[in-house]
Amino acid sequence: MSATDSIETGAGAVQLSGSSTAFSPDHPAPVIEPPRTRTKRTPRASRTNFEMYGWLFMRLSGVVLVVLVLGHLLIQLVLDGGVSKVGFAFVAGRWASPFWQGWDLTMLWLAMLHGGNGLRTVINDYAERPNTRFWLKTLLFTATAFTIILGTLVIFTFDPNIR
Amino acid sequence: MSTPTLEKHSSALDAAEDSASHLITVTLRIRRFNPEVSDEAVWVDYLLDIDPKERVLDALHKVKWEMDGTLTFRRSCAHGVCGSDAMRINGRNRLACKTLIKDLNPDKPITVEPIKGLTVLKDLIVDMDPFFQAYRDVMPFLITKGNEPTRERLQSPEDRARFDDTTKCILCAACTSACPVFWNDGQYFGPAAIVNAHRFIFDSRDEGGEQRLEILNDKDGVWRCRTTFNCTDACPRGIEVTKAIQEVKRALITRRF
Amino acid sequence: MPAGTLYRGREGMWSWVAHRVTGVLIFFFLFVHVLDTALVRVSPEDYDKVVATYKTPIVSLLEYGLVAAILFHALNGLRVIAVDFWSKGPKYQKQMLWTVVGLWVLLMVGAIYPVLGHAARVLWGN
Amino acid sequence: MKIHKYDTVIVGAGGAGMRAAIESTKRSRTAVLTKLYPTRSHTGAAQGGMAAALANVEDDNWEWHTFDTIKGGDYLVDQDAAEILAREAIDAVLDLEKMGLPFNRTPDGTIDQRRFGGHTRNHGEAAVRRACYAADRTGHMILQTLYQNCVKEGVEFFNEFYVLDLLLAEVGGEKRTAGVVAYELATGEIHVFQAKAVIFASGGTGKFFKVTSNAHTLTGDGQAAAFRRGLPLEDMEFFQFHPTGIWRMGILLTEGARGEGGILRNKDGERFMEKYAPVMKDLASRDVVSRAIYTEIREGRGCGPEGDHVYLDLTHLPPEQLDAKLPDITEFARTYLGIEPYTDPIPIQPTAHYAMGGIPTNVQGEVLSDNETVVGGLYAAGEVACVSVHGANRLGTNSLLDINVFGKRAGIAAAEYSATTDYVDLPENPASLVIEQVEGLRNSTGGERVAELRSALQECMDKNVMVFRTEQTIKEAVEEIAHLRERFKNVSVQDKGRRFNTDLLEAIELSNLLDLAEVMAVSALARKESRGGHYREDYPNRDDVNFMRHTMAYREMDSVGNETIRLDYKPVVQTRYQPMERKY
Ligand SMILES: Cc1cc2nc3c(=O)[nH]c(=O)nc-3n(C[C@H](O)[C@H](O)[C@H](O)COP(=O)(O)OP(=O)(O)OC[C@H]3O[C@@H](n4cnc5c(N)ncnc54)[C@H](O)[C@@H]3O)c2cc1C
Ligand code: HEM
Ligand code: SF4
Ligand code: F3S
Ligand code: FES
Repeated sequence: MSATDSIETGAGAVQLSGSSTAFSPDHPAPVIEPPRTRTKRTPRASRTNFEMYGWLFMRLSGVVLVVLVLGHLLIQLVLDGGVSKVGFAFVAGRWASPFWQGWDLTMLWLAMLHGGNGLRTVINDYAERPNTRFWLKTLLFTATAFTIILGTLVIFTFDPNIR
Repeated sequence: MSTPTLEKHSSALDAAEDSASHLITVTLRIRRFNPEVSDEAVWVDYLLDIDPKERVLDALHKVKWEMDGTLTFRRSCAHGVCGSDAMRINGRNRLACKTLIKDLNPDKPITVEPIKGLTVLKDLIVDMDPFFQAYRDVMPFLITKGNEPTRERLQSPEDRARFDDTTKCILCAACTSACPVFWNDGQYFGPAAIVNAHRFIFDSRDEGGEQRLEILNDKDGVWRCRTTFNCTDACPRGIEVTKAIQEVKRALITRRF
Repeated sequence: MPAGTLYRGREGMWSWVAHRVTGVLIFFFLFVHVLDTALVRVSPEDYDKVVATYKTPIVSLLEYGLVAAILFHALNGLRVIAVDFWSKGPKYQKQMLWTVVGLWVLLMVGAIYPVLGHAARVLWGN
Repeated sequence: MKIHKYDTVIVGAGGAGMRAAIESTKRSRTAVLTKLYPTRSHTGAAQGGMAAALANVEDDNWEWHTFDTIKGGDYLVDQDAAEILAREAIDAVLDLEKMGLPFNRTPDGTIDQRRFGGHTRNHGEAAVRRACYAADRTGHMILQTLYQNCVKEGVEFFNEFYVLDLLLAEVGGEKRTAGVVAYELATGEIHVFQAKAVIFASGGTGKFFKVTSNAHTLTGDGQAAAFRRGLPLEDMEFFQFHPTGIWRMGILLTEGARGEGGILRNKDGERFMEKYAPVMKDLASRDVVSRAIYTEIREGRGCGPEGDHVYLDLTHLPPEQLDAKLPDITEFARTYLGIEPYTDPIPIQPTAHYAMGGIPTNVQGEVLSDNETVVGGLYAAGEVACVSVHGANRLGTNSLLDINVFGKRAGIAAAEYSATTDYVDLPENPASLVIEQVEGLRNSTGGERVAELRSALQECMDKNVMVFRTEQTIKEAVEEIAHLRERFKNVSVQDKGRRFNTDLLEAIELSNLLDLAEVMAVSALARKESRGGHYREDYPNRDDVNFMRHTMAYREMDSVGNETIRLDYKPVVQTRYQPMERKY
């Protein structure tokens, strides 16, 4: 909060002209601008359903993730011994089954795509300049793609006999 | 017909008819900005005596008329139907003419500042052009095909009721400027434009729904809404804004409206 | 933009803020989590070493926080979906939010023992 | 200073201005100047309805509507104009419906209609359902629908431009319009709009009263500008006081509330209107009801500790009906009085509502410079104008009708006029008067404050020229106004800036109000009879022999250079209906 001036009841006229600052009717200060404004020149986006599918995907993946993620947490943290049981052997035991492979793979993909798309929204909301937007999104895309690919490889190429 | 109510006066009526004025002292803390004087916005406190049954607009008038004529704000009707005086009072968007002093906490300073997300031009006045531009962009007018009927187009009371809520909009911008998405990205159409598109999309007489939906399918359209309900909370006309937005989203998915 | 006051949103706005913050948190956790799990491809020893650090009390506390974030995000996500697809959703959004918060508190209390129990045992013995 | 050139310039973007703009934009290059964003205009505050003899729900025809209008106006109505109003009403409503206006509907899907004060079947037999409505937001819907169609037609608006002067020129002995001068609020810049045709649609003057349903911005700028340029103002003594304003605030509670069955009661719970209007009761015309209320109050039957108001009782109506038909006004009662209209009666008092008088026009909307001469290219429509369809008292729902019928007529006539004529040369220094006024105020160092003078004026008007008037009260008003005008010379403003200087504009608005209040008082003083909204206790009867004529007030300079008001009179146009005693 900036300085607070105080004027009491009946403090009389406050003449704002002839102030000591460099501003005057002929040299007004710049008005306070919002980050970006919509003008007649604002380009129209191309008409695709991308945003709609993205939005739908967030809800569908969300519902599936509830089962996958909460199930995952339950197993990892609560059932037989909680986190203390986790170790290489535990992982090896789980990924021996294609069911758990499939579970984790789906979870990985859905969560990353869901989270990645969610972060895209966040970037759209807060990154003000188109440039910043672009670079942040590129970064996000790379990180997401990298994580998904890495995770997928790990699940499929996992070798319980690596030792 | 007899009126049982007139005998037993309710306490609310007694209070309403109490003509004695009970002045209390309140501090109005107003965010002032005048680019002719300074490039910085400052908070200024005004101490005034006022009847708590009066509106914040009356308090602003008291300041302007009795203390500081340079205070600048928009207003016209003074009873919540013209949409001129949306501003942020104690941190929330409201119409100054529909907010009574007694409904705020008069012990603490009442803060008054311009609505967010639109350029502040002076004191409480913001640039409304981007707001109206978004409104115009959704084609807010009846679109029909074929010959005009000689008399009125028929519409059943049920069909009329379908879009009643969104016809109440007074374009005050309280909703749009309460929307966190809009604060950060003025490109977003904002709830008010969607409300006005809804008003026509769900009007049984209108045939431009597809086009309007297409416009709102845009990357700056309805999908940016994050259901924060600030718009619904802010709307002085009690429009269920978020509900209207959700109805437009569903209409886009199902293409049924 | 010059300082103004914080917008005093109500339940809807603050639940969204929480949803967004938790979503972003979970995303970054997931990123790290995939990286550490990838260690199983590199060497079991390293993997076990990293996982062992997960078993320290401090990380358990963080884990509890993570569970809190995921649970809130998941429950509130379901609320958002209800607002989106149920025609009465917008009307009952506040009630649904308080239900979400209630459920969340219950579940978090329930999660104290399973998640923090291990840490407690490490710290104070059985 | 900037100069713009348009075929047609419309001043005001309320119902009348935008209805005109829709027609005129199709036919000529048109600019609409408005001191408010169009959707902020006070047409949006209108609640009850818009009259048209559609006969959707009951037998009705436009001739009965004509009769009601003439009788409602206490026979001071120009009957040719009233016929046009009632006849074109039907199309005006249908036009709006086709533009998209969401009227309430009957079960068959046609436009629903309801009762309203003074509208009757078969020349006064019983109340008729003639008002087309959209809940209690009819004006809001009209304003929005017209704005929507302006968007559709691509009407060019200049928002927050205050028109402060009208430019006239003499061409070959004929008075013609050269344009208008406007002040841009955002920058303080002066703009001259050269135009072949100008339509004034700048609304009413209610702000010279304290208790009023009118917006802060209804300050009669249009009337004042025309008057200053030597054009007459017609019937300014006739002002309507609406019976049901929220006590002390003046916020309107529509007559539709009584149309739906609401009842006025005094402190004994008595339905007092039965005494004053045995047939129409609470739905008698507004002047009658307002006087009845004040009579009750004066005779000690008012409600509340001070006995200074009466009740509008809706408690016997089912809550569903209130929610469906009167949602806004019930909310006003909750918001501003904190009472629940389902269970409590609402404290009300008459509120200054509508200016029957204004800039005289003929039925094409052409402005007159005397009893018959037309000013080339100058038009007026809506509350600013006096066609005269409202005579001495406007019927409820006839104004929304007026702005649509005569707005449309003026729009077409002006555009056609500008298509067939050339520009008139601008006078030298076209903006000199405005610059003088603006700079004078900006540089004044006098000690008088606008707000103080304005409240003094409002107090004086409420006290002296409201529902009841006498020679003595009006004289007091005339003196007080003259005194205030003198004090106004010493007025100064605190805000000396250019940007959004509303302080300065409030001063200009006050000067307009002072001018118009004076015209009103002087006109009222001379009318020694009672008719419609003008009630003289010292002359309680209508006097058709001496006063069946319109007042025409002119601003003139006397021999020593002082401004004076000269009164003249104009005959009333009578076609079919002979004046009768007015009973409800
Ligand atoms: C509360 C209320 C309820 C009413 N209810 C009804 C009803 O139910 N039925 C009915 O028939 N009538 C009703 N009336 C009357 C009717 O609404 C008005 O008479 C009518 O709307 C006036 O319309 P208008 O277009 O002439 O003026 P307005 O709508 O007042 O518009 C005036 C326009 O002129 C502009 N303007 C003014 N001065 C200047 C200037 N100097 N420079 C540039 N622009 C200027 C303003 O910006 C505005 O756009 C009601 C009136 C009120 C106050
Ligand atoms: C557990 C089940 C989950 C459900 C039910 C769920 C649901 C949702 C929903 C419905 C949204 C959209 C919100 C909106 O449009 O306003 C969303 C957004 C988001 N989610 Fe999830 N989600 C879940 C898990 C996850 C996970 C695991 C992550 C991280 C990888 C995540 C990260 C995000 C992010 C970053 C957003 C964007 C937030 C925003 O835009 O405000 N979510 N979630
Ligand atoms: S929807 Fe409500 S808040 Fe938004 S502009 Fe319309 S009236 Fe104002
Ligand atoms: S405030 Fe904004 S995010 Fe949606 S619910 Fe309203 S538009
Ligand atoms: S002044 Fe009209 S809405 Fe507040």
